[in-house]
Amino acid sequence: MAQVFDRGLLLALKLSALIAVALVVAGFYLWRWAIDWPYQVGSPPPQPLPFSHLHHVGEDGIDCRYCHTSVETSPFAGIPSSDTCMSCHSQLFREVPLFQVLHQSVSDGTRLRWSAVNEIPDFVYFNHSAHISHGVPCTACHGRVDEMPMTERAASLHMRWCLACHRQPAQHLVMPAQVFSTMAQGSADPARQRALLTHYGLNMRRWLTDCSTCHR
Amino acid sequence: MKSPADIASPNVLTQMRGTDALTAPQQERRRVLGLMAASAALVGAGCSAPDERYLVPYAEGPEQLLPGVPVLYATALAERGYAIGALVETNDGRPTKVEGNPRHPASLGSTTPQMQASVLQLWDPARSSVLLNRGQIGLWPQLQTAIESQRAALEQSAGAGLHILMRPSTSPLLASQLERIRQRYPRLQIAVYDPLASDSQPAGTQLAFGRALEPLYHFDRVRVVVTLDADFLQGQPGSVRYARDLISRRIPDRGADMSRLYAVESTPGLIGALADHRLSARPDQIEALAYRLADAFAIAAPAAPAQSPAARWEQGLLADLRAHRGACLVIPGDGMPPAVHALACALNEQLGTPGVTHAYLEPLGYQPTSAAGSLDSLRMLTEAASAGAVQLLLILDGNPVYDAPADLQFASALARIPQSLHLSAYVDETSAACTWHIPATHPFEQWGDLRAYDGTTSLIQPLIAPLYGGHSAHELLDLLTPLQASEDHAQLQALWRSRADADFDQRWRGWLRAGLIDGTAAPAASARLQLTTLPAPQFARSPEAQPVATAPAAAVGSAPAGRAVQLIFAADQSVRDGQWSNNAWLQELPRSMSKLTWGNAAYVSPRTAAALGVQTGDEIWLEQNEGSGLPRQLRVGVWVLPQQPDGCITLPLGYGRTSAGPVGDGVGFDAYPLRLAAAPWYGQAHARRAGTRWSPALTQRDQTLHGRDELLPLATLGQFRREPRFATASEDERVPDHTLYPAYPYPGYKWAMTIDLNACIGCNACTIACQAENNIPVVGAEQVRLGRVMHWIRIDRYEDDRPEAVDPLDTAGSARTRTLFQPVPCMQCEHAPCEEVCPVDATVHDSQGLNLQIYNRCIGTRFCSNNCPYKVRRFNFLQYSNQSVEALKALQNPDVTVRRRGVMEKCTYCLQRIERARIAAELEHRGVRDGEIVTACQAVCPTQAIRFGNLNDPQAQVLMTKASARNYSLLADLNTRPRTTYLARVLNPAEPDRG
Amino acid sequence: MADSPTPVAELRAGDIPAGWSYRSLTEKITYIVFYRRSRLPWFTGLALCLLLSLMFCAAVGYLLFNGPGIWGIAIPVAWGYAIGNYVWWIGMAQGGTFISAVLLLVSQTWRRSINRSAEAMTLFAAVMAGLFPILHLGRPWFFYWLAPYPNKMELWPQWRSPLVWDFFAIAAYLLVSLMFWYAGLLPDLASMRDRARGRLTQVLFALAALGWRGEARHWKRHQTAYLLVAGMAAPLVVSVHSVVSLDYAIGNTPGFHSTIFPPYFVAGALFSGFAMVLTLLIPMRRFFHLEELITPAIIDNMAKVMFAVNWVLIYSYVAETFTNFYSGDPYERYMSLDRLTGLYAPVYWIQIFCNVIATQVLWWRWARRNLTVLFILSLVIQLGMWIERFIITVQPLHRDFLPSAWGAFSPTRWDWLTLFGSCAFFVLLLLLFVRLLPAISIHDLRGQLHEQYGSSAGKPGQQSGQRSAEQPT
Amino acid sequence: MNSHPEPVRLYGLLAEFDSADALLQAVYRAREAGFHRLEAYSPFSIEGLDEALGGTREYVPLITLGGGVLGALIGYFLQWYSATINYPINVGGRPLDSWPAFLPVTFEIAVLGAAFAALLGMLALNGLPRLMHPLFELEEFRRASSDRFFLCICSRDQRFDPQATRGFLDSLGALAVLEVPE
Repeated sequence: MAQVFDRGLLLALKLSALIAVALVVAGFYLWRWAIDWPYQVGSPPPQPLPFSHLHHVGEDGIDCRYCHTSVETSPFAGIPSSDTCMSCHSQLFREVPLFQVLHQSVSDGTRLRWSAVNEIPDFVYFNHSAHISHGVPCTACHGRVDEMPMTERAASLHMRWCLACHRQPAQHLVMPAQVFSTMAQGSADPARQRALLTHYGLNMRRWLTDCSTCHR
Repeated sequence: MKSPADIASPNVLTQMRGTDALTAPQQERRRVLGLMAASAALVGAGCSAPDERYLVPYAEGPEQLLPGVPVLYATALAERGYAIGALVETNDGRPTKVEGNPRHPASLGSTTPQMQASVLQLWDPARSSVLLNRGQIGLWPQLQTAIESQRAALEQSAGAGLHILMRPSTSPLLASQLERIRQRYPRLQIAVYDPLASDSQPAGTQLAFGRALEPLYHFDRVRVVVTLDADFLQGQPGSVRYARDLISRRIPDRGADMSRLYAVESTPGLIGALADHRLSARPDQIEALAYRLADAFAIAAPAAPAQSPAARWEQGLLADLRAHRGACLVIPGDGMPPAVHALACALNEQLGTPGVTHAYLEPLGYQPTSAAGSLDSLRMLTEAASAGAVQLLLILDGNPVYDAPADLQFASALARIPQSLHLSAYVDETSAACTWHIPATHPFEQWGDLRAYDGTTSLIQPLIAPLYGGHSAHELLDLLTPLQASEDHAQLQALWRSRADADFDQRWRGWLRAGLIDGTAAPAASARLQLTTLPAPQFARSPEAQPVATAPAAAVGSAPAGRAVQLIFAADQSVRDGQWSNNAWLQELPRSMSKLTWGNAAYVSPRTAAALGVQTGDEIWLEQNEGSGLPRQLRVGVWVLPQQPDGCITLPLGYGRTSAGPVGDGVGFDAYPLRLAAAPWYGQAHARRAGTRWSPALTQRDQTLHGRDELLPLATLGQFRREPRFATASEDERVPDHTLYPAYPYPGYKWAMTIDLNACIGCNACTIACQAENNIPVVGAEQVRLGRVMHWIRIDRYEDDRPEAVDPLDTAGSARTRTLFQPVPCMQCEHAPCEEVCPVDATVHDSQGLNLQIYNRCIGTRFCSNNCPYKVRRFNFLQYSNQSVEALKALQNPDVTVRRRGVMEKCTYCLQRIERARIAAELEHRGVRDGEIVTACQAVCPTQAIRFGNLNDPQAQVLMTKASARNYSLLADLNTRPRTTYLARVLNPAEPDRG
Repeated sequence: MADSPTPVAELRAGDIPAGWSYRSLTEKITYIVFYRRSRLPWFTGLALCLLLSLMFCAAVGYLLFNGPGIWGIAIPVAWGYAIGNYVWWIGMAQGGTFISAVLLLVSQTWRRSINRSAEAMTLFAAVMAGLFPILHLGRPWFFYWLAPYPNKMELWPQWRSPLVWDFFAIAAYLLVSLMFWYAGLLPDLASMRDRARGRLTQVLFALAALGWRGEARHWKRHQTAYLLVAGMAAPLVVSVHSVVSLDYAIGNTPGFHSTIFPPYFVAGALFSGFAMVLTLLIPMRRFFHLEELITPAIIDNMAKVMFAVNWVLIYSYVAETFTNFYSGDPYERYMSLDRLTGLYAPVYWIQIFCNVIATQVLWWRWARRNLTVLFILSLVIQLGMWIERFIITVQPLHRDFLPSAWGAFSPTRWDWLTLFGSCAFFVLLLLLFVRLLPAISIHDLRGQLHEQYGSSAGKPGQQSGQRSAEQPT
Repeated sequence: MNSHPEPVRLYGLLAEFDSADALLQAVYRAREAGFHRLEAYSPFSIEGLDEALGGTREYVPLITLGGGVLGALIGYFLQWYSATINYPINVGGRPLDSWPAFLPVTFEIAVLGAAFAALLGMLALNGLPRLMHPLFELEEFRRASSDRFFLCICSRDQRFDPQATRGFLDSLGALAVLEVPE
């Protein structure tokens, strides 16, 4: 008989073992990637109109609330209706063919279908007004939209990400005046952080990590 | 994904003009409607991989709308043609929930189960959506031309052959329209028919006062109430308010003397369960009792049969009435003959205080051509039709082919009418028999007005454009008299502008906002009692006078030959006369007295059942050959009910529909074929065992306490005065103070609830309100049979016979057990046993002390349900929530996650309402105030049995109720520390010795 | 055997009749795997099990597609067959480990010829047991949420839940049993390797044997490790079913909430486990002519142990019922009364017959040695124990605190299909096992032979010839 | 017997016996003769054989203990950390650190760790898996797993000398003496 195995066979065995391990690891990451779709950070989805926050916010300096009117008063920031756009574009860039969609929408009432950039599952109840009123700046979640030619997601929006802030809100908070500023930045100074927490009444914040805060 | 708001919102815009929301912000700012809220509710918990979504904003933004912020609109819904004020919650233009209108006298913030279910009716995909002409799809213009072509001829004949058949209505607009039409067609005949209407009531007042009047009661000013087969707690235009008033005098903690309630019933109902003294009697016995009462108080009436089956009971009653002259009321039932109603009027003039305890109003509803009453008007119509004298018939809502008395042969008469138009929300039995069917609008889709039981007028405003292209009665009538302004809105404004004085437009907005037109309550009619000769008792002569039980018992067991029984027809608690048959919420709402869903049953007393040789689950044949020649047969399922009088079989109406829709078709049996015009409420038949069986779909199988009295402590008023803490008397029923666990602090909010068992009348409103608010799915009869009903708050019913429970005056014995109700939602235990055993933290506590259920974390081990001593958790054993029908998705409350298959769910104290109020308060940098959060069950409860609030708020009402001596926790000795507690039931029977 | 000095029937438990040699033992046992031509019964059995197993898979597929609503469960009886089956299987699994581990620790040499198959049975039963808790979930695809792992939700298992304990208990038990089994198998795999003919089988066995050579120091360490793992497995036998019992005992439902449950469950487990080993050994012994290795004395011993445990179980029955009445708790009392007289009483009395009445034949030696009697009895016990688990799970739930919530449970065809399907799958695995691996520990028997006959044991020329009659020449 | 014309590097010489006692005797004799690099192969574990070979220090129990303790620590820490530090949640009013409830899992993980350590430790110390070994070259060695007992004197032993050692092994009454090529 001699040996059951020879060197070649052994090598083959070891190699196949290695490959198997590699496949498992690869598979795992593939799966992770798959369940994240379409929640990818930094990949702007195609839009009916090439709307640029970079231009409107960064260059023209239009305030968030001009279009997202209900952000302070309702759970939803609000997506501007076509006639909101027309308040400027009835005059500006009338003839640019790109705006055909918009004009048509206003004329015959066909609605624009924007791809949702920041989408959370239906069992998560996010409330814009609550965050705004507690000094969470737009930038904390949406990033520097004033630097985005095409709007893209700035944060993963995973529960872990939400929790990070709900557990330690201090370093993200800003004074009410700064909330809508594109430069808004939480302060690193502990004293100031404490002050902000007191100002927004977030000193006792066990409830921030209650399940009921986001799930109903 | 097509969003439901695509269906709804554009219409909202067109309709919203000119309307005002009760909560609409005053400043006019351009608002935008995002659809996230709409889509949010659609895909439920446990959705795996997220899919691409779109945000579809309006092309033209609507006014006054905040995305995701529900708006309440004030309107009114009809109960037997009378208004009950409602506030309808719309989310992004989709009506999703009905609340009562606190300012409306008939509502005071509460509603009936039917009003809750009306939202489902609105979205019901089975609603008729096309106009039919002889079964072919037709168009409105075609109909117009068809009528046009007739109009000339009609005007020539001054409207001879033109008939209108309608349900009772108190709408001033409709009345004015009809009058206008009558002027044009003087010979127009109008019939008003409602299968549940009582003709005895107007006839009775006719006898008593010389003209038809409508009684109005003030139960909050009454010490002794006597009902003669009258269950005024449900199904009446004033029921909701009456319940509130009655209960306001029955809370022992309050200083005022507790009122006492005597109920005489031929069919066990809510009033009997509530009564301190209850007597079950056959209709003829009740009638006789009425005569004896009249006798006792010297009212001219033919001598009644002297012998009384319950002499002691009657003496007790008489004694009480004498003792409280001036503060008593006698309420006659719809089915009682006119004489009894007249006697009641006479008695109330003596025992009550006119103007204080009760009043009479001129009739509020539209009066048919023949003042004789609704049944007569229908009879006249039928005769005219079968005589070929009817050319054109307009049926404005209603289903006479199905619900007209059998012996009228309405269907065959209808067939002889060349042109018949039927306006109805569904293509029902009548639609099929008419030449035209016109889809009707839902009350939420049209303008209109209605008057309440006390005459107060409410405006009805549309909350959404017709979903299924329906038309209103006003539109249809306009075909007969074309006007310039033929649009409802304009007509309504025209009418009320004429009646209002200066600055109409501002008042108009005020009325819409308030939901009623103030100062329209009807003045009390000046009625002088002119009681002349009364007819002799009507039933006394009926052969069934002698009870079945006394018949030879030989027949027991062996299939008995036809045995004479008395039939009692009653509206079904849920589907009423059948107009709610296709409403799944109502179908699955357990009937209070039997916990039966999805169908009706013949209620039979134990002795009669024994005599017939049947028991619950068996079927019997009912045979009838009175009235018209041909014998009618009906096979019905038996339900044995202890309180049912012997020899009487109660048949709930409204079932056995053949053309109700996918939900209602073929459910239960149709009792109308046995209902005769001569005796619409109490018929006769011969009953015999069928030998077949039926399987009831029950939500509660075992309805006895098995001696576990501690679940429902009970005391008479006397005992309560002697020992206020009777509910927590015995040591082991107190909450143990000792515990191994360190107490969790709840510094912020600390929500809690109390349920007053003295106030609960078991009307089921809370159950269905909860269903509407929390997107609770319907599971269907089969799943209910398996025990998988999903209601988050159920009303337990128990038959109890402990000494405190039974009526001390009733010696009859047969019906001495008392029916007890106990609403059971999640107890929100502080030491929740369910949480401890959940392996994945899917049910945990939050810092407000709420026992949460996190649907998207639940993996469905069902361990929590096993470990819940109250068994209030509900599990989605299959995919129950409807994910396919867009209309049903649009119905969902976007603030509540729709649960998928395999997930546990339960009451969360309406968490979504708590969070909404909390955030609203935080936006104003303040705390939530007491009363800002009202749970769905609390809001709907007619008697305010449910209180909810923050235990850390010294002002909270719930603190006061918790402080009551009657406060106790269910299964306290398990030391689960429930946040929901009960206030024990206290009865107020007359001490028998006091005679 | 006529020519053997002491007839097999009189042998001490664990002794091997004279005349066996190391070689003949090895050949006898490896023969079953390598040379023995599969007979019709085996094939028909395999086919039958395969068919039923396929139906099992179909039932599971239907379940995953529609949800647990296809079963008879509802509120209040939210646990039904799935959990009953689970407890039944995991209980069965106890027996094997008890035999091989505990008997090893107390140096009962008669375990040597039965421990291998007992352990295999344990493994397969544990696999079946592990299946049901997952299947019974409302959303089975999330079962891994019971395991602690870093995740995007930053959530962990709820460690206070007995179900989590269960999850770990079963996992640990399954793995430890597997290791224990493999450790014992290792030297025999070497024997297989060295006797394999086909290249493929040889390679496979060689791989499995890890190059075991039987060097003295290896043997030493192997024995130590084996003993230690046995030491680990022994407490597991007790802990696993105690934990299972806590799934009930932690709950507050009358009939669940009982402190006697852990010992009660362990007793039941061993009882059913031994019964299962008997159900397995008796046919195997006959079918593969192992009468001389699995001697009546061994069977007798097993029956005795089983009977002893049975009495612990009977005591538990009595104690439980007594405490329920003695407690004075009306709910407990009502539950017990309902068990004796209520809806499920007939089923309960069948259980009593199977687990209390029927087993009394074991008082008699003839019964303990009569294989037919034992075999039938073991089956009766399986039935009885399954019913016990059914009653424990369903009956208390259907009559708990609030009468308004009372309901009943009645199984659907899918309940039955999953039950029988799992049994078939279990037997399928066993059938494959006996044809693929040495069903008896060869090296242990060699050791036995050595202890019995010393140096004469291995000598050639002994009657080994006729002993290994079936070996091809 | 395989006798090669040209000398090959030997792993050692292998003596074949037919009983455990014979092997045991042979081992004693070889030790007396001063051989140290001895290997004895048997189809089952023989009492005292490894002592005869000079014995080895027992590490397996220590390793097992280590595995158990480690498992227990990890197990409890995992629960304590996740339940009290990482995400403290009020579950039914129970204390965050419900240590009694944490014991079962701790126990299970401890046992699991110990068992793993025992098995893997044993294999590691035995230098397994080793799929190729000079001994496997010999056809005769197959019987080492059935009914033959072998004593191998390795060529690494300083006293090893192909001729002398073979003579010595013959003198032990071996059934056969075989050369094990490297």
